[in-house]
Amino acid sequence: MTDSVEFSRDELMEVNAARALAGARSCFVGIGLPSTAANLARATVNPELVLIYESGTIGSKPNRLPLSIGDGELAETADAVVSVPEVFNYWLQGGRIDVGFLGAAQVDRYANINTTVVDRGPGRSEARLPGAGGAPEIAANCGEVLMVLRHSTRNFVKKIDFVTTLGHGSGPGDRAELGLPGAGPVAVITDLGILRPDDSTAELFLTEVHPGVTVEQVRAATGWELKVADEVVTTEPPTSQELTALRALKAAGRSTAV
Amino acid sequence: MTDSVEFSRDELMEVNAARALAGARSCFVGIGLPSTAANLARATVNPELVLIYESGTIGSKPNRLPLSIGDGELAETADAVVSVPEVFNYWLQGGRIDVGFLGAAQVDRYANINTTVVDRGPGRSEARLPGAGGAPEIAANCGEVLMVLRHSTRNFVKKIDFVTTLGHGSGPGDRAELGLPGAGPVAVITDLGILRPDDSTAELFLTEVHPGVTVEQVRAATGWELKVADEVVTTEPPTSQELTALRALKAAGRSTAV
Amino acid sequence: MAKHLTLQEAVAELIHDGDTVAMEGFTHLIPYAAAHEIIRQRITDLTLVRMTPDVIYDQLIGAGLVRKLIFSWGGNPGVGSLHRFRDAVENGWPRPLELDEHSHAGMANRYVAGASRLPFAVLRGYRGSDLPRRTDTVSTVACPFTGEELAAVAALHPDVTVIHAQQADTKGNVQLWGLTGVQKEAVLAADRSLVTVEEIVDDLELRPGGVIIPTWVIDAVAVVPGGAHPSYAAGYSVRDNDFYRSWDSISRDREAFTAWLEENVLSGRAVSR
Amino acid sequence: MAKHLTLQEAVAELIHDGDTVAMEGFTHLIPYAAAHEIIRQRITDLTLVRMTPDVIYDQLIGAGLVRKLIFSWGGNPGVGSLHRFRDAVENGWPRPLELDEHSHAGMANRYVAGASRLPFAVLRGYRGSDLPRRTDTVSTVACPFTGEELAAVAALHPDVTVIHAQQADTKGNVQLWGLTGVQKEAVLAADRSLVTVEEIVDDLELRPGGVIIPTWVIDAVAVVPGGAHPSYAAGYSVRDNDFYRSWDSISRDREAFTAWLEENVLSGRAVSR
Repeated sequence: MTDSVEFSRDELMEVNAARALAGARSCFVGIGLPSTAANLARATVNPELVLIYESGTIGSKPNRLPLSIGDGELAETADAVVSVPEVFNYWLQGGRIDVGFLGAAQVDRYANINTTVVDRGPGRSEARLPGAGGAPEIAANCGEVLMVLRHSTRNFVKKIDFVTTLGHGSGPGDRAELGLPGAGPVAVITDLGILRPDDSTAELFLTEVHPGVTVEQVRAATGWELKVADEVVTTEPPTSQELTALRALKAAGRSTAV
Repeated sequence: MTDSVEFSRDELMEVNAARALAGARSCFVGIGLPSTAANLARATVNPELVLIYESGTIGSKPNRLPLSIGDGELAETADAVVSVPEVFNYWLQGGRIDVGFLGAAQVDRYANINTTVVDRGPGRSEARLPGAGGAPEIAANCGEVLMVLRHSTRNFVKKIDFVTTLGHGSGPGDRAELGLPGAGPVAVITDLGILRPDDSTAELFLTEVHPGVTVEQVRAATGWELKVADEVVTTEPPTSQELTALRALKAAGRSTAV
Repeated sequence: MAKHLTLQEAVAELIHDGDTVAMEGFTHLIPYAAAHEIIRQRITDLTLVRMTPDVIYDQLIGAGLVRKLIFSWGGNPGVGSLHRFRDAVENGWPRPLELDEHSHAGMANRYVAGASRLPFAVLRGYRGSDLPRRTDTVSTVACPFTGEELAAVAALHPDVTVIHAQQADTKGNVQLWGLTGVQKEAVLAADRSLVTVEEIVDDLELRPGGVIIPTWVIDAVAVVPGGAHPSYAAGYSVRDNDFYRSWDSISRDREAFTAWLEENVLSGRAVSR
Repeated sequence: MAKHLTLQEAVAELIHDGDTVAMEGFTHLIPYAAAHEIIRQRITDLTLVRMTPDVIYDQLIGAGLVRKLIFSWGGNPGVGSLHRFRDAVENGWPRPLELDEHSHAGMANRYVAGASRLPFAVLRGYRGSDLPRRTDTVSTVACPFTGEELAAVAALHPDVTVIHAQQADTKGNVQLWGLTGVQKEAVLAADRSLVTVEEIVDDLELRPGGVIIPTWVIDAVAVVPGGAHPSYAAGYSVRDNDFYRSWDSISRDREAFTAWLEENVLSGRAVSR
């Protein structure tokens, strides 16, 4: 059902990221955009979705968007709180999580992720990013990986300067050869559309665009020559229910620093 | 201070085992005689002694003798209850425990312990004992080891049929060569007296007898040619305070199966 | 998500001939009722896993259902020998029993490796012991940083783990408290899991020392009040030490044991006090 | 046994120039007050260890006291970059900062190995990542049972670990609850430990989710109400998200940072809201 309401590019990204979690049982949630998407999914397409945060909360049901991965709300609403070693060893590495949801600073055509350093050219030091966090093992051990980030040639680059977290490596078979248990990235959801890995090459290609976005716009915002599906589908516009839920979550999140 | 009260051989053993814990901060306690000794120590020479049981209780302060290592009393009176993997990995292997207190089925002259199988001669199957339990790692990782068992040629044997738990191996240097962090057995307390390892050979020799026990009696109850200290000391008889505390603990233990 | 089943249904659905089954609980919360249901259903050729086989496995072994035992301490705690276990090992009655024998530290770490989906765990253990000579699940690894050689133990991956807990909620989330032993690891190491509980509550309220196991890692929950007897469930019952003491004479004799089993388990009645 | 000391005494006694110091707390219970005392005492040439360096280490780095950082994620959670951290790494201001960089799973297991007195830990991690190229504390081991190659990480053994907790009793036993992160492991991995607490109580009453650290593995306890601000102590305070947001502009500029440090830390006053 579509409604004639106004929405932003970011909201298109967030709503479609939430929709991607329909049917999942459990999700290991990175902070920021992934957390927005996962909490919106609980409010819309997947009320029973079990959220796991790396701070050790299992089954968090926050009513507002946490600013950080360790907000009190996450612990207070959780089914269980465990130690950080336990969440990584028994739950993530233990193969208990269906979907890992990650953001990224830089992504290449095989959905490999860089969140460590960016080369700024000769004579200049590398630009420092926050680092790996939980991402390498989330991407390795979850059943599958979803990614969400804004689309630009700064983020979608021909070659990443540092492989923090392996997506599909240099193509099909790389994950299996490295013995990575999970299927790896299955969708990259942006503010322009959705990219998915090609079954035979594992290279990301454009399968969906959001309403009002052209294939050319996506190509222009991608740092490599982006392949495009034969039939690019236009995603359903956000419903008023989705937008209401998303805006309520964000409003609650902004008013918590009391 | 000695008193003219009656006491049994077992009580001599138990009282002397408790005295051996004077000054220790923490003790990893096996069930049976070691548990009796450790709880008596808390009631007499060492009220602040921290008892750790392999069921995961840290700082148990039972008012009665537990029948098993997992009696509710141990958990209810503990400072902390942790998982079984944690008690073995963080606390025992972590090098946090001063004294390990063990019983044994068979002991040899180097205080090696067999609690696994006893050879019954040709044509007969091995006699089955309970097995290792926590002993191999208790003996390896505690600062030092105390042992308590009744004295007989069945228990103190020339050669044990199976090394479940290493004491001093085949003599000095064996523990260091194997990289065992703790000092190993420092005293074996029996119902006849006390054996200690010789500084230069690591072989157990008789250093103390209990009141009324002769050196010859101990030699006769030992399955190898027992060496004896130049001056064998007679242990102090139990005080009335020690006996009262011991008997109260046992009486309370017997009356708990309600 | 855990299904709410009767004990009979749950055992029939989850446990099959030839399975490797772990029934954990360190003195506390031992799932006796589930073991008795296995005996009644004559599920056989089992490989049983348990740190402290205890009276519960003495019963399963004596009933002739067990092919192999993976364990670290097989006694009647505070009482003495497990006579059915000894009879099986020493005399092959009612059938031979293969052993895979470890220390407690080794067994605990084997469960940890299983729960962590690692093929092995590392510990400072077994040094100078003859135990590694009798098993192929202890080996060594060298530290790649210091060169030190350490013990390695193979991961445990039971087909089924069975535990007893105090409470489940209507969704099948489980809470246990008191001594919680190695139960969480045993559940997470297994392919399937069954939890018997004292009672179902509308909502679990986290207790001091409480361990929560979420419904989505459990296959079935069955309500069995007193299902840990003669062990105990903190907050619900006390350990029946008299039964443990009486087990010594019941189990010492093959006929006395068989009669006890017939009367107390196979007839479907609860274990007598 | 833990000694009850003032924060000033405890920091002076336990933390020295050149030490490796871990200050843990995963968003919750971050020991800010202790970090500020380190800054006031100008304890320098530190190697700092922390999974999420966060604003607390941005302050220590900016103050020029840090030689090396061992970490896995260095950002201002939910806000953006750590500008003092970036300035040190990218421009060497106020001094160069050496990095030993890991993933969260790797860091957590490095603490576990330290607490377990093992030289290394094994995990299914780092595969396909460039991280191992920039550190000598990641390697591999082969499983002696399956041959599978797994990641190995070197144990962490800080000279001192500092944490903040809700309560200690008069004997120095400590209880924390809510998100308890990797604090127990960090304390047990260290040679010495300091715990700042919200309050002293006569007897600790175990809370749901409570973690007890016994007094005999702690060196000093110091009472510092609000000592986790701008992070929080569940049951005592809420996270000061506004401060975290405001840190972005304070820390972006060297002079603004230096002025903030002078006014809020070196002058001895509490951190302003």
